[in-house]
Amino acid sequence: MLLIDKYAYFNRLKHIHPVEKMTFALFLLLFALTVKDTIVSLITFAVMSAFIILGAKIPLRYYIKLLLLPGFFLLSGILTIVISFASIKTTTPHVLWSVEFGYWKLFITENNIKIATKLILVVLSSISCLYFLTLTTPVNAILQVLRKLKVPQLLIEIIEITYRFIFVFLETALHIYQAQNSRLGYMTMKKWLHSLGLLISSLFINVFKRAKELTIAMDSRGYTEDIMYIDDNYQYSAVNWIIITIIIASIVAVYLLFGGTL
Amino acid sequence: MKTLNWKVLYFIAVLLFVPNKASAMHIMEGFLPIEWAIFWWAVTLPFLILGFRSIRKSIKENPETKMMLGLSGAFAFVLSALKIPSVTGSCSHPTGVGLGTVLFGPFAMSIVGSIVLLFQALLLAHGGLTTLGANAFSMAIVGPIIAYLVYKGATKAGWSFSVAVFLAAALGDLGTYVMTSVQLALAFPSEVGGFMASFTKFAGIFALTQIPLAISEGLLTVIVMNFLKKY
Amino acid sequence: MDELFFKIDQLTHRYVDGTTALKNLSLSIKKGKKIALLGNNGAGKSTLFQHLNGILQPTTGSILFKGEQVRYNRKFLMTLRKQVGIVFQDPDSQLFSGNVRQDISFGPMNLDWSQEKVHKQVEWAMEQTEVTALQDRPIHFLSLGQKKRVAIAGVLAMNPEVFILDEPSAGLDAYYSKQIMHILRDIHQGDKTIILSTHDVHFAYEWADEIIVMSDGEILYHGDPVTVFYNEALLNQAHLEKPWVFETAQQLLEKQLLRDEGPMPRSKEELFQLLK
Amino acid sequence: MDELFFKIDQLTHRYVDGTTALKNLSLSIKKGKKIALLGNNGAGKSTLFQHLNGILQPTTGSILFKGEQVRYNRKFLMTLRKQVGIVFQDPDSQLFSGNVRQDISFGPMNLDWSQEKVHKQVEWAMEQTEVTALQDRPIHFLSLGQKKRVAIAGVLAMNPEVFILDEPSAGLDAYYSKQIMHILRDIHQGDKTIILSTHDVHFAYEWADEIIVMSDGEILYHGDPVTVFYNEALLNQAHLEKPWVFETAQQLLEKQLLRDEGPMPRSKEELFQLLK
Repeated sequence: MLLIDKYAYFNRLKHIHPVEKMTFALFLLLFALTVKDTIVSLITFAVMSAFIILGAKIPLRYYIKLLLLPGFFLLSGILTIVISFASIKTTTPHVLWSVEFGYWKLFITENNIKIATKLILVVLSSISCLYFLTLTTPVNAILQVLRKLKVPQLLIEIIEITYRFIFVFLETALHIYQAQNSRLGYMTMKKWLHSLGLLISSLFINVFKRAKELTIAMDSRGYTEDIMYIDDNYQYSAVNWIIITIIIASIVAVYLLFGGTL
Repeated sequence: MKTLNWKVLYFIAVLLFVPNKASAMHIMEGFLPIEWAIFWWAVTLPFLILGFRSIRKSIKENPETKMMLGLSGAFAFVLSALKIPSVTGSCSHPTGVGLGTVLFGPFAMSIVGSIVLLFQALLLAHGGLTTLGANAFSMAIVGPIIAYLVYKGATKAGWSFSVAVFLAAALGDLGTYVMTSVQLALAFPSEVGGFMASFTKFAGIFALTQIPLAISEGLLTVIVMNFLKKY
Repeated sequence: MDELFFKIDQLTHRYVDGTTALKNLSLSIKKGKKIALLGNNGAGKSTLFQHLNGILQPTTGSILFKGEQVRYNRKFLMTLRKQVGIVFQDPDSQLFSGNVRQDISFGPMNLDWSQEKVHKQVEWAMEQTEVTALQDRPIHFLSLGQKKRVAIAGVLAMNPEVFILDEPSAGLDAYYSKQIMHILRDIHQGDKTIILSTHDVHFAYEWADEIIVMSDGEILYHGDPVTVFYNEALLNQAHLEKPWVFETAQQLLEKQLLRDEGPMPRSKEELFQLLK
Repeated sequence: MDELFFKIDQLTHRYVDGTTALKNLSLSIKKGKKIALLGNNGAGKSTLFQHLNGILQPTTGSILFKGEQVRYNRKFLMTLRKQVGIVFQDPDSQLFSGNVRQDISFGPMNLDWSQEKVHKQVEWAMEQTEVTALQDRPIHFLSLGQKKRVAIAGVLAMNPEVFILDEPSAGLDAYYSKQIMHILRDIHQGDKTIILSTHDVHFAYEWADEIIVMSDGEILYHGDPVTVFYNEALLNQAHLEKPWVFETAQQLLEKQLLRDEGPMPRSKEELFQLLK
């Protein structure tokens, strides 16, 4: 039901060790974000997209759809940064365009255009890193790594229970929604509020019921305090580490070559 | 005839954006400069630690709390993920978190809220990992605390249950959005007018979507709460 | 002459995640029939049902309702759903209101009827399904059998012409299953069309006018409820068992212990009467 | 000599909300038996099961396990739950881990076995239930039939001596039901005791060594799986039908169409072989 989740389990890179994928994606994400360099951003975006489409074999159409997903936020955010306003008396440097409304004027400066362009590139490279991680690495695998990193056990357990029941409730919610629809809910604004209120309420009652049933079921299997199970088996690969190192080193090298400083 | 077509087109365009309002409130991956991303993580962390301690304590008293918290997270996530063609997208926070706040208190909810945000980033591509600290601060900490205080205050003032719930949910939602605007304005101050000018811009743009949303979410929470009160 | 309610032509449904639930399916459903849909879990029965009610839209192919192409705008859906009611399999996801009466009135209230008419319809539906005594009970205090009846009442109260039921007797013991069957008989006598899916071949064999067998998104059989059970290859393919009345009759006929007159017996009573 | 596993004496269970689910119930369960628990929805079957695993505590009355009074401290419960496993009806409330293998390993890990033994047990349980191919699959990609098998594997891996299953085949089609029944047969051959609740009298009649009939918190019958179906009054009271093999055999015997030798036939095959 959640496509990102589905691809995370059924992609061509699923057997790669999660530590390798996480190191790769997170390092490049933080690097691109820190240096804010046009070339680094473009290379990162290209590399990640290549891994997503050619490596993991995620359909191109779906990847583009994902890239457009935060479009509304990006568009409104960028517009807000680009367009400034001030009282007409203030002098503003390097104005490219301006329009006056009585006491106020709207204007765009060269500097803001520069900031916005850079921001768009950095955002593009950052989300490609995030998508690489989420499209190739199942949540289970990420949690297994976090566990190794000594993130508190209790926190991971709550995250795990959340993850599992997202799908149970998603299905329940969908069924309720369909049942309401078939009985003509959601047809007008008022019915919409009413139907949705009922949906949320019965889902919420479900939370209590499931919590109770789950506790009983876990108790019956000898649950005491910590939730434990055997880890999934992933193999580290020397080849992968070499590839990761080469890519990271090349990007850092390109950055330094084109005048960046660390 | 031509104007009618425009109206229809406009209406469709608006409808298309509506389900995306949820993501409109989440600061996306890469949007915040790294120093601000770190800053908001640092601000959020103490709250998470406090929340974690309070959770650990209540689980000691009642082990079922662990399941309840996990399930509440799943519940809030699902509300935000349902592609019901309307404003549900974002009701997860006021409703889910608002409901949870009343049940577990605001500190425990900061953990659940952050978990929900994590999954929204991982499974829905709403928000991001580096911006998780900032998003958690506005949505899982500031929002719930405001909702909680307003609810307590309104009940103490003797206002009716429905009014208290409505105000708590609506103001919690508005508080969240004001906080997000503050975060963006701090990161991107205007050349002229600095932080205040930038804040006005961000707050102004988001107000278009967030104020009607806050009202409908307030109403929705009242319906849900009144229903739950009966059972 | 039989009036045609649904005419489905080359319907294919592909879910967003890429799985194909229905493949090029064509089907006609006539007014006033009792139709049983058989098929294993995952055969596509629920997906088909959701198409009949306009909840899902075809990926390709078309659906005609009373000769008119189904459109997915609010107005058409309103008309369609007024006439086609679905009772879903899991009553827990179908009953979402606080108590029994509220839940049953959800549909009628959405039909914009007068308060009076809503009230009358709800009362009538509760009587038909024998839940009047439970009307103030909160949903989560009901047993599964009661919930199923309330779910049926909620659709019955809207008085649709076509009744679709997904596994109406799943999880119920014999007593409650029988009760549901009585309700269905009463409904049908009011000149309604009933389509239900079931795992219970014995019931389908006894009850249905027509049987549809689905497997893997396709229709393997659509016809009378007896012929299909002679077709061993088809039964194997769809993982279907023979109804025991049918199988026993076959065995008895072979040994010439049964009077071989008229059609195959379709109920226990018919079978026992034919014993030599 | 039959070893006694459970001895329940005068067990009454009253829930906090005041409803009495079990009334003065006494029952003995012997080692190695296959026991089917029949009774309508709400008869108290699930409540009884939860007592056998120490999840609920008796309001009054006592439960002996292997001659020892059940105590509700951690140590005793651990010993009890090691030996008595429950598979609940709804697998969605039972499976909580990320993927199949992890979930199955949850129980064994709680038993403080060595890593090696846990691995071996999990592998074995997966093989028995034919879910090995699914082991890396997350729970939410499984069908109902697969989830049921994983739930059984999770209990099987703990290698308990008593297996309790609540409605193992509810909601499953004939194909998956049969698969579950095969698993149960394999489990039983490993010298286990199996207690299951079911609505399916036909299955209970064919499969069980003993049948227990519950109604309204009380035990109406506990004995062999044939005698009970001669008792019309009891069947009426508990809303039970006769298994069709039994009923048909009765009819055939009456008309002297069946060879009257040995015990009543208990399966379709046995019935057809006895035809004259």
